[in-house]
Order: sequence, then C-alpha cells, then structure tokens
Amino acid sequence: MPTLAFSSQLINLCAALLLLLSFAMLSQRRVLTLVDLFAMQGGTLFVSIMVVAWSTGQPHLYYSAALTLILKVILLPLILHRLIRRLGAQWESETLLNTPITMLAGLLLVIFAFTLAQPISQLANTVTRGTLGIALAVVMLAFLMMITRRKAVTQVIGFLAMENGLFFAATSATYGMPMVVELGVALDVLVSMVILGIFFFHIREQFDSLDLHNMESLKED
Amino acid sequence: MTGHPTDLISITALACGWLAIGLLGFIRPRSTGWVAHGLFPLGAVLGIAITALALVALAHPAETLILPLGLPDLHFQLRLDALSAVFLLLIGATAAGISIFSAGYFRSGEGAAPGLLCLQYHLFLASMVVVVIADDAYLFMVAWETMALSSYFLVTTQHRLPEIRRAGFIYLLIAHLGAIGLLLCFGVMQGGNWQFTFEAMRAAQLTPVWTSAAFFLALLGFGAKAGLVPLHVWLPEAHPAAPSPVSALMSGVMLEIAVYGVLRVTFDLLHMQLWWWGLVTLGLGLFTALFGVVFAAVQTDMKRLLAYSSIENIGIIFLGVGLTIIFHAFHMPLLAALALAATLYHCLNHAFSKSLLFLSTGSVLHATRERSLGKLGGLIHRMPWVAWLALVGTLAIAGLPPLNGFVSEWLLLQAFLFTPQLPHSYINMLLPMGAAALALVAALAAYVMVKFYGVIFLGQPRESTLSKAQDCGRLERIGLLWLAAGCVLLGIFPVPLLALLNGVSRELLGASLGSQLQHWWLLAPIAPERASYSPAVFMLSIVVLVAVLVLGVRLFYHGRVRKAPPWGCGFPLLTPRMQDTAEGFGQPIRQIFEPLFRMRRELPSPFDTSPHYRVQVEDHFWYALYMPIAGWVRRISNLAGAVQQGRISVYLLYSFLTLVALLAFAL
Amino acid sequence: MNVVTLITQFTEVILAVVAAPLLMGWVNQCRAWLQNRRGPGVLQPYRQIRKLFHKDAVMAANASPLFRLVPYVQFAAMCLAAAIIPSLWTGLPFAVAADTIALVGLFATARVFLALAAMDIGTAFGSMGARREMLVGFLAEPALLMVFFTASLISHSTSLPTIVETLAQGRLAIYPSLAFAGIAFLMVLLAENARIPVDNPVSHLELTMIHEATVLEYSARHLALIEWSVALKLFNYTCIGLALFFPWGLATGAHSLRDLLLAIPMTGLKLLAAGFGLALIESLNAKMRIFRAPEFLATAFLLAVLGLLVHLLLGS
Amino acid sequence: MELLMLLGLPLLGSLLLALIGRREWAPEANVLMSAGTFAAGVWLTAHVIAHGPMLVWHEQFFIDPFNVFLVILTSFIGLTTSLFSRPYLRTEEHHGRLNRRQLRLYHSMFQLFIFTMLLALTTNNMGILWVAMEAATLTTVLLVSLYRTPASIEAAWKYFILCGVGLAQALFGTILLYFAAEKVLGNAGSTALLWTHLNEVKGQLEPTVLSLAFVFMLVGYGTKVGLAPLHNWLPDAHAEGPTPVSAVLSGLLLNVALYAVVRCKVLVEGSVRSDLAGNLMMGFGLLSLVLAAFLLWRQKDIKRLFAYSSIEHMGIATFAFGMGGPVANFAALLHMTVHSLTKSSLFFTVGHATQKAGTQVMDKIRGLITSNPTVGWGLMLGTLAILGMPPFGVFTSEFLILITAMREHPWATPILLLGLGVAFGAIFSRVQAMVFGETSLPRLPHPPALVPVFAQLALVLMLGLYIPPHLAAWYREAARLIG
Repeated sequence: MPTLAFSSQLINLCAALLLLLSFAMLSQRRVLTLVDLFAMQGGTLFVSIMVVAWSTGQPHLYYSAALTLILKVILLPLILHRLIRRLGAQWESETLLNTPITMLAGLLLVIFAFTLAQPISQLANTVTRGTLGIALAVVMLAFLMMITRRKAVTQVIGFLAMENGLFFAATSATYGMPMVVELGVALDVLVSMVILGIFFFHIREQFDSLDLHNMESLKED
Repeated sequence: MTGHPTDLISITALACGWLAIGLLGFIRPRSTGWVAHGLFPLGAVLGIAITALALVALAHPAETLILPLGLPDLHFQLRLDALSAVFLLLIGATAAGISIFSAGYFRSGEGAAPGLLCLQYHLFLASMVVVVIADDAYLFMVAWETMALSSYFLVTTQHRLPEIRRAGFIYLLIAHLGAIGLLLCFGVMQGGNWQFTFEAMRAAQLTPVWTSAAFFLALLGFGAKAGLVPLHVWLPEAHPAAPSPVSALMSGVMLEIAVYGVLRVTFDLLHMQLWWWGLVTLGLGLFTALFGVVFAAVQTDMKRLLAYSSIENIGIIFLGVGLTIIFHAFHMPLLAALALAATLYHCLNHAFSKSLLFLSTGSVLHATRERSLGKLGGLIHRMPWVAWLALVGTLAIAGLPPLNGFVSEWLLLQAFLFTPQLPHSYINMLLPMGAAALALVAALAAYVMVKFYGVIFLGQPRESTLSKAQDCGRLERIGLLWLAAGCVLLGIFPVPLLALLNGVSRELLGASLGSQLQHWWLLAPIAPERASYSPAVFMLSIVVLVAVLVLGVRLFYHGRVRKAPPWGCGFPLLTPRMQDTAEGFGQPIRQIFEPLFRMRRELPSPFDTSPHYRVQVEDHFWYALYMPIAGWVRRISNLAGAVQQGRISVYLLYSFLTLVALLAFAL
Repeated sequence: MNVVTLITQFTEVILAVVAAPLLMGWVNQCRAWLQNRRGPGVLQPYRQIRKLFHKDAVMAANASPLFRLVPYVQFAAMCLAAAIIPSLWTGLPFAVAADTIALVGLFATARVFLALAAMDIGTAFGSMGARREMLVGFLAEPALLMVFFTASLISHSTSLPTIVETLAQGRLAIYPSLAFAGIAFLMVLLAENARIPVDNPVSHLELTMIHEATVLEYSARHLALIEWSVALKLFNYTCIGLALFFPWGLATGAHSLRDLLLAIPMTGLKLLAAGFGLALIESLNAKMRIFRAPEFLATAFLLAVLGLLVHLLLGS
Repeated sequence: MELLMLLGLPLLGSLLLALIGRREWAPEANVLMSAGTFAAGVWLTAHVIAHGPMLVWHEQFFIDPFNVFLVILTSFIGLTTSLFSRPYLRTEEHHGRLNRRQLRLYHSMFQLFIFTMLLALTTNNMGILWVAMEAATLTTVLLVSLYRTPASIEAAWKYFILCGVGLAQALFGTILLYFAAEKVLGNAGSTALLWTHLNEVKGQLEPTVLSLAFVFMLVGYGTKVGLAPLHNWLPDAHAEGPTPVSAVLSGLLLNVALYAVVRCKVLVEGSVRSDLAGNLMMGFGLLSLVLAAFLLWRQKDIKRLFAYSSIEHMGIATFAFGMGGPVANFAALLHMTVHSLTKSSLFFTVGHATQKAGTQVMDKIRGLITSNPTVGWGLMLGTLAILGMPPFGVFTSEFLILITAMREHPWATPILLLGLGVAFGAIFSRVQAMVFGETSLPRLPHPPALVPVFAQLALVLMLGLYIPPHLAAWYREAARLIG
C-alpha cells in the first residue's frame, strides 16, 4: 500500500531526525539550547508515534503519543527551563571531552548499533524495519553524552534522551508496549524528574554548584 | 554392622551431655562457684564415662548411626570403629584430668565470664568427640570448624593483650585455610559418585594421581591443624596465649585429632597408599621434629617451650605415620602394624604428658604470675606437689625409660630397624638416617626437658617474689595426679594397651601384633629373641635396688646430714643471678644449629657499666613464607582499589564498556 | 628361667659391682706408670669409697629431696645395666627386660637425674656442669644408639645377648662396618666416662670440668655412691665394647661350668688390656677445649652412621 | 485476597505515614504495618503451599514457590528492620542528626520500598517488574540521601544515575523481549509480557533477539545486584544511608534484583540453546567475588566493609545460579536466604556500634565486647556466620556451591576458594580488632534492640544444622522451576 510505504518513509525520516538531534545534543555546550534540542527530540518522537498509530490504526498508541507530547515536549522542558533559571545555571556552559573525538566515537557507536540491529530488523514484521538500529543508536549516543558531560543538569538531560530512544524503540519497533507498562514507565520518568529537581537544590546547597567535580569524594583511597 | 549401636548412641549422648553442661553455665554465668565446683567436675565424670565406653567399644565391631539432621539429602552419619574408639579414649581420659584441674584453676574469671568460658570449653570437647565419630564430610567439616572456632574463643579469653589477639587471628586464619584444604580433599575423594558419606568415599576408586592429590590435600589440611612445618607458625603463638587448661587441651588433644584425620583419610577412606607419600610424610615429620625440639631448646617462655615441644612430638607422630604408609605400601602388614602401634601409642603419651606439663605450668603461673623462665626457679620447695608430678611429665616427654614416652620411641626405633627388609634399596639407604635423626631428636628432647624442669623447679628462686608462691589446690592436684598416673601406667603396662590397639591395625591394615603379645609383662612385638623390653621388670628392679641401697647404707653406716651453705668454689657471695639462665642453657644449641634460627643479638661492650644482653630468636618461615603472601595480597588489593576512584563518568564508562563488550560477545 | 640362671645372673652383677673400682684403679695405675709415677696402687678407689662412706654428709641448705635421691638412682641404674650387659656369658635372664635401646635409655635416665641434681643447688658451676653434661649427652647417645644399630643389623636383633652370640660364633666373619662402629664407640666411651680428651677426671679446675662440676655439691656417702657408679659405668662401657668387638671367650648358649670358668679369666684379661689401652689414649692425648667437644662427638655420630651405611651398602 | 493485603498494607502504610509521620508514635505504626505485611506474607505462603502456584487478576500476578519464599523473606526482614529502626532512629533524633520531617519521609518511603519489592516479586508482567524496580530505585534514593550531608547526597546521586542508566538498559532488554514475544504470542492484548505465557512458548522465541535482550537485562538488573564492574554505587549507598536502609538494601534489594535476572535467565535459556546466559552469570559472579574480596582489604569504614561483603556474596549466588542444576539452584536460594538474614542482622549490630562510637571509622571502634557485650557478640557471631564458618547456614550453601563447582566447573573452584580465603582474612582481622581489646567507648544510653539480630542468627544457625523437610522440599521445587 502506498500509504504504508509513505508512512514508513515518514517514520524513517523521523528516525533520521532523531539521530541528527542526538548528535546535535552530543555536541551542544549551552545548557538551555540542550533543553530545546531535547524538546525537539520529544516532538519528533511524538510525530513518529502518531504516524505509526495512524498507519497501523492501533488505538493505544494515540495515548502514548499524547503522553509523549505532554511529558516530553511540554512538561519536562518547562520544568527543566524553570529549574535552570531558578538555579541560575543557564549561563553555565561546559567544555566537552573535545568535540571531534566525541563525534567520531558517536559515529562508531552508530555503526555498532546498526550492525547489532541488522539481524533483528530482518525479522521485524512491522512497517518500520531499520528503526530499531536507530533507536539503539540514540540510546548509545545518550549514554556517551552522559559519560562525557560534567554537569548534573546535562547528565539528566542525557538520561532523558536515553528514555526517548527507548520510547522510540518501543513504539516504532513493536507498536508500543502494553498500556500498563507504558503508564508505569511514564510515571517513573515523571517522578524521577521531580526527585531530580529536588536533588538539584540539595546539590546546590551542599556544593553551591551543579558541577560534578565536587562529587568525587567517595572512593577507595 | 551390629543391630543396635548402643555404644555409639551413648557416646553421642555423652557428647550432648558436655554440650548441655556448657549451656548450664549460662544459668549463673558470673558465679565462679557454680561453674567451677559444679559443672567442671561433672564434665570430668562424663570424660571418665567416655573413656570407659571407648574401652568397651574397642572390643566391639564398628557401629553406625544416622541422625535426622544436616543437609536434606545428606543426614548426619555417625560411625564408631576401633580408630575412633582409640581417640575417644584419648579425649575422654585427658579431658577428665584437665576438667578436674580446671575446676580448681578457674578461680576468678580469666578475663571472660566463667559461664561463657564453660560453654566454650565444653563446646570444644564435644566438637572433638563429634569429629572423631563423624562419618560424612559435611558433619566432619562442621565439627572440625566448630572445634577451631571454640578453641579460638578460648585462646582469645584475655583479648585485652594485643599479642593474644594477633595469636588468635593467625590461629583462626591458618585453621580456616586448612579447612579449605580439607574441603577440597573431600571433593576429590568422593570420586565421581558425589556422595559425601565416608561410606561412599571408601567405595570410590580413584586414579593414582587423584588419590595422591587427595592425600596431600589432607596432609595440608590436617597438617595445618597439627602444626606441621611450615604450617606451624600459629602454634607457638596460640598455645601460650590460652589459659593453661586450654593449652593442655589444644596441645594434648586437638593436635592428636588432626593425626586422627590423617589416619582416617589415608588408611580408611583412600583405597590405595603409595610408598612415596610415606617418604614425604616421614621427611616432613623428621624436619618438624628437629625444628620443634631445636626451637624449644632456645625458648625463654615456659609455655612457648612446651608449644615447640608439641611441634616436635607431632613430628615424631608423623614420622610414624610415614613409616606405616611405607610398610603398608610394600605389603609388610606386621611391620606396618608395628609402626601404627607406635604412632597411636605416641599420640596417647603426648596427650597425657603434655597436658600434665601444661597444667603444671598453669599452676606455676597462678602461683607466681610469671611465665618467663628467667624469673622462676627453686619452686620445688614452695610447690612440691606440682614439682614432683611435673617431674613425671618431664621424664615422660624426654622419652626416658621406664615411663611412657620411651615405649613409643622404642617401638618406632624397632620399626626403623626393620626397614632394611624393604624391597627398595634406595629407601633402605635413606631410612637409617631417619633412625639417626630420631635418636638425635630424642636426646635433644631430654636436653630441653632438663632445661625446662631445672630452670623452673630447681636451683634458687631468681626473684624474691617467688618465696610467696603457694602450692596448687586439691582439685588441681587430683587432675595432675590423674594425668601423671596415666603416664606411669602407659609406661609400665604397654602390652595390654597395645593389645587393645590391635583392633585398629586389624581394621586399617588387616594385620596385628596380636600373636606377639602373650606375656602381659614382656613387650616383644616381633619375637623375644629379636627385641624385648619389659618396663615392669625394669621399674621393679630399679625401685628394689634403690630401696636396698638406701636401707643398706643406713644399716652399715649412718644417715647423718649436716646442712651448710653451698660451696661457692671460694667465691664469697653466691647470688641466684649466678645460675644459668634459660638463654644460657640454650646457648650451645643456638651455636650448633645456628642456620635454623633468625637471631637478633644485643651484645654489651666490655666497657659497658650496666651491661645488657638480649638475644631474640625468630622463625625463618615467618619472613620467608608468610610476609611475602601478605605483601602480594596488599599489592593486588591496591590495584583493585584503583578501579574505584569516585568519578561518576568513569563508572558510567565501565557500565558502557561492559554493555558494548557483552553485546559484541553475544552477537 | 631356672634357679641356676638366676644365680649366675646375680653373681655376674655382684662381680661387676665389686670389680668396677678395680678397673678404675688399674687405669689410674697404668696412667701413673705411663707418666713415670708410682701411683697410688690398684686398690685406691676402694679406700676412697670406704672413707667417704664413713664421713658425715654435708649438704647445701637448699638441697631438695631430689638431690638426695639421685646418687641411689645413679647406682641402681648402673647395677641394672651391669645385669643386662653380657660381660661373662650371654644367657642372662634379665636381658629380656631391656635391649640395647633400653640400655641407652637407661644411661640417659641416669644422666638426666645427675643433671637435675646438679641444677638443684643453684650454684653457677652446678648448672654449668649440668648444661655441659647434657650437651655431651645429646650427641653421645645417638652415636651409641647407631653403634648398636650397626651391630643389631648384623644380627637382626636388638637384644644384646643375641647380638653377642651371633658375633661370637661368626668366627672369621669380618665386618668393615664394625670398624667404623668401633671407633665411634671408643669416642663415645671416652666422652661418656668423662675421660681425656673430652673431660679430665682428675682435674678440679672449675672452668674446664664437666662431670666434676655436676657432683661438686656431693659429699660422704652420696659422693661415694656417685664415684662407685662412675666406676661401674666405665666397667659397663668397657664390657659393652668387649662384648661387641671382641666377643671371643664369652660363654654362649647353654653355659656349662667349664665355659664359665674359662670366661672369667678371659674377661679379666680383656679388661686389663682395655684398661691399659684407655690409659694409653689418655696419656697420649691432651684435653680439648670444651667448645670442641661437640665437634668430637659429632664426628663419633657421623662415624657410627657411616658404619650403618657401609653395612647396608656392603650387606655385611 | 492475601495478595491484596500483602500489597495493599505497605502502600496504605506509606500514605498513612506520609500523613501522620510527624507524630510520636509513627515508628510503632511502621512496625505495625510491617507486622501486618509479614502476616499477609505468611498467609499467602500457606495458601501457596496448600494449593500450589496461583495466578490472579487477569494473570497479572503470579506466585510460585520461587517468589513466594522471597516474599516471605522480604516481609520478614522488613518487619525486623522496622523493629530495629524504631529505637535506632529515635537515638539519631536525640543526636539531632534527623528531624521529624526526615523521619516522616523515612517511614513513608520505607513502606513504599517494601511495596515496590513485593510488587516486583509477585508481578507476572516483565514490564511491571521493570517499573517496580525503577520505583524501588527512586524510593531508596530518597532514603539514602536522608541525612542531607554532602556525602549522602553524592552517594544518592551516583546511585540514582548509575541505577537509572542501568535500568534503562533493562527496559531496552524488555522491549526486545516483547519484540520477540509478540511474533509468537501476537499483539493481542498484553499477554506478550506475561512471564507465564513467555515461559510456555520460550522454545519458539527468536534466539538472537533473546540473547541480546538478556545482555541488556543482565547489565540492567545486574547493576542493581551489584555485579562488578557495575557495582560502584553500592558501597557508597550502603555507607552513607541510614543503617536500616543499608540493611534493607543488602537484605532485600539485591535479592530482588537477582530474582529479576534469574527470571530472565529462565526464559533465555529456554530459547537460546547455548548456555550463554549461564556463562555470563558465572563470569560476573566470579569477577564480583574476587574483586570484592580484594577490595575488602582496603576498607576503613565499617559499613563499606560489609557492603563489599554483600557484593562478594551476591557474586557467589549469581555464580551458583549461573551453574544451574538442582543442587546449585538449591544452594543459591539457600544462600540468598541466609545472606539476607545474616547481613541485615550484621547491619543492625553495626548500627548500634557506630552509634556508640559516633563514627563509622573502624580504627576508632574498639573493644565492643567489654563495653557492650551483646553488641560485641552479635557482631562477632554475625561476622563468623557471614564468613561461612560452620555451623552457620552460610557454610551449608557455600559447601553445596563448592562441591557443585568442583563437579561442573573444576576450573572455577580455586578462584572461589581464593576469594573466600582472602575475604576471610580481610573481614575477620578488622572485626576482631573492633570486638576485642581495650575500649574507650561509653555504654549505649538505651538498651540496644538486638532481639532481631539474635533471632535471625539463630535462624541461620538452625539452617546450618537442620533444614526442615518441607522447607527443603520447597527449595527443591523452586530450584526445579528455575531449572
């Protein structure tokens, strides 16, 4: 069916966009911009889920799409923005490990992810074949980002980006998990955000900076 | 197997009785009277009962019993055969004496509450009994480790002293390593059929390689407990650290339990014995014996001296084990039986005489608060009971006729004399060396014991405080008497006991000295014209001669005696400081066996106005073997510590790399 | 054992006890002759002992009962030894009571008691003597034991009579191993009986003495017993040596009266010869420093073990 | 019904305590709730023993011998911990280290934590399992950071990030599992994540996908089990959180995480013919054991010391599960049980000891046995038990594991023994120094709450000498289920 072909093209486009955005996040220094990028990623995710839902006519996917929209595109970015402003962290920018190298590593990761996902995608019976690899790539890139960043906030954003990747995998590769699970996951993400929010303030008052350099006292000396 | 295992059941009951006594101590844990005069004598009675039962059981065939405890598919198996019976005899008889003594000894708590002490003490006894009658690997290990644990707590009774804590730690650590060895040994011995009852292990057929592996693991495990060089380092630390009755138990009984383990594994559980094991064991034993006695000769602390002498005796015992293995491997049942008899007999001797000596050091310690030989002396006047009874133990350990120590050494030398009949020329050449070394060790033991006894009990008191020393109380005397009587009886009537021991050799080696032991008074293990020794006649004639002489001299001359100050060779004032010190007495040995020691000397200069002489003798093994191991562990742990240096990104990197690696691996 | 053997047994012991001081006297006399002195005469030891017995015993104030007991034990031990050693004939009923190993043990017991007695008073010299005595002992004993082992390997027995019988009837069998053993035994004999070169029986220079230092505190009857037992000890050792290395002439097996009558003079002659030899050695050698004693004895021990090995090697 | 009580009570409790937590009698309420939960657990267990495995609420919940014994263990330890924390936290309040608000947070979160644990155990849905684990992380993060000290914040942060990331991997694994399952079970409804259904069809699941899924889940849940090298959060969290929390972390959380891993392993082994899963687990187990054993030598903080010993024991259990087979699984289950009992009781005594000494630095704690015998003996016996000294139960399980290892994988035996030996030396030398010797410590102002300690140690001792037949049968059944 052309529609299917069309929709799958759309989805692949979204996938490509997601990947691009993750790379952008990986290379982004400014915190606020990072949040915006994250929001855009969420948006792309939302679109892709909508497409999948529309093309396969799975009702519960609309719910999860809505969930994504509310949570990832509106709520979390808002919370983050306000947090960052309240913490006065918006001007904090951090030096990366060294952008070219990070990029290179990311590239390798993507290749690795694709090779990994290749055999699996072969036996996918969904409209969206290659997306699993991309989802994995997004997860790995987020992981890399968490490793390379030194600020609490950016680490959290990386964490959320990882969640995005997982969502994408869940929806695109498998037409979404059972509703219970989706709800549970979403709840967890929300709660963890709240807790993190609280944490930021604790960290602030204890270390008066969100820099993770201060948090290296517990070790085997 | 007999129908109804009455002996075994009653033995088990008695062990539980000991346990119960221990728990009873908690009724009034702080009351010394209740514990000392109520419970310990009761324990002694149980000990005597066990002795009697063991004597009965020696005559009966083996009995087995299964308790509904333990692992779901491996219930506790118990078995009482001749070998177990012999060691039960040893435990019971020795424990009886020691418990009676302790009843008088533990006056005011030795640092811990008497009730607690009582529990640990009786738990120790009970666990040793269980070790001897255990018939499956699990129960054996449980009992074995319980034994180690309870003795550890007893050793650390006075835990306020750092060196005692250190001693306890080293002891438990080495005991644990030994236990690991045993675990491996059992794992090897089950031989494919994964049954951990000893029954199954007897049935298992192993290849020679695995059999040897099992044997040497056993030697490692039990050697660690017995104090075989180089696993002996804990012994001279732990034995002096413990309260004297406990030292007596550890030295006199626990070490022998380790020997029991070796015998059980080698001759009962393993289906073949290779001659070269015997050679290795014999070599180890010889070295241990020589090492122990030489170190004993240079000690200045009376309990350390005894501890090293225990190492020596363990060495002699393992010598016997080695000979037994060799003879057995070459199918010379009679000679194997001879060597085994010597081994077991020496175990009994050592149990009695060493506990006796440790207990008397305990009395001395109580009376003088002094452990260092350099500050004792002349106690035979202050504490005659202890002194005369200790003399018995001294002569016994020194291996002098007609006491018990000599009997086992005599048997061992006899066994050595038959080695030229072995069908293996090389061993023939080698073994006489063993005999020579054994003779040397025996002679050195006499040297050590003269030092021990002479410095503590004879001469003039080296400290003025010693004049206030009191002789030991009644209960303590009874305990010492019991053990001394044991030494004398074992010395004078070896034949009946050897006849009893025949059961063991019949069971383990399928041969016995039975036919050679017709005369109760004449010990002629092979044939009277070959070799014979009759301690009874020996003792009798000496006593008669002495009596006749004393009377004769009184009769023909007179008994007049004038007391006078000792002859100082013209030197006007004679002070106690002029006597030989312990160091002085050990000096020739230090000179002759110099390479064995690691010495630190402080020699005074001739112009020193207040000359000060110190010599410290240490053990090479400690620095050559144990320190390096500790160093390695520390180094590796430092490397491991580098893994964890606090930065979260690095931790994330670990998980990331792990993930990637595993994915690559799984792909 | 019938009455006759018992009687012979006792007569032998009595003979030994009586004859022992004579041997001592003979050795001293020979030494005197070798040193161109007239000498006190062969019976001197008897006179000494008798005199000592008549004196009053002077004893250190802090002597313990052990101290008084020791001389008797000494003497008893030596008597028992004399009863075991086949000095005249081998059919000794007492011999079953103790074989060679037990014999060594017996000597060891005697020595230990002596050392303990020496330490009992607590004088500097006493304890020094005890230490040296034990030092000599712990090297001499194994050597002696090894000598016996060599012999008993030849005769496949450790009971002295059996050994002697086998050696005695093996007329012309030459045992190279016994040669080593013999030398070793001689050295042990010198050391054990406190003779030159290890110790000087007549010296009273405190710093060098070994045996004398141990008995320094004894007097009167106690000293008499000690002296006597010392003589007896020398006698025993000599007899052992003779029995092992020159067993000819001993009455063996079922002893008829003729053998006995023959054996007594034979033994007497051999003893005289041995005594002279001993005196000769003592006159030719000088006493060595006390610290050299261990080396001397170690050599003896080594020789004995060598003898053992030689026997095993040559099978003879 | 029992299930409703079991899950309802702690949830209710957390809400209740969140409301009234400031009251004086909040701790008692906490104990009461835990007691109720325990009762419900017993009831449920009785039911399962009587009628066998049960599936309830549209198959969303599934209880079989395997998880029911963990359920009862969890509720029991929850009860004892609440008993212990009552006086402990009061003292902390006296010392002014905690205020009422924090106490309220503690109680509420404690109940919530118990709830998540029980949920994770009883659920039949792999997705819900994940959700519960994540929720457990969140609650414990708040508990760990209870003191609000820099160190505790740092520990909590590391804990949060590492476990969060780890669990994200686990979620990916779950997705992959679902992805593989829905091809077999179809997308109809949500049965494709129900363990029972998966277990029936595990033979047909796609091997490659499942092996990848297992890797993700192992890394994910393994982080929570504390397998090296994913363990780095564990010592910090144990050391900096309040002692009751350390007790439940060691005693419960690790067990439940391991439970999750084992559930996955069962599925994967069914589908993947190779014993990939087993080998991976064995490898991780040995690595954790040895690494922890050597790290033990470097410890100065008493709670870190025992945290590492937890890693070591989890390593042993993981290794045993990895070996598989009736005996090994039996031993592993037994080991989980005795370890939770012993370790939590150890943390109780450690809590008192540190309160006395006012520090967690081991060099400053001396002579407990003289100043406070019960605490001293509790610590000593507990340590000996955890070190696998007979006649305590830990020895039993280690004995079984060792002999199985000797049979199945002889090469692993020396490594195991090395780890055990090194750990023995390390822990015992420290503890002996703390228990024995002269002391400068004051007596505790209040009597220590050691009933739980000795009760649990008595249980462990009993398991060492005598395993009741029906308990053994029960373990066997569970072992058979795990295969």
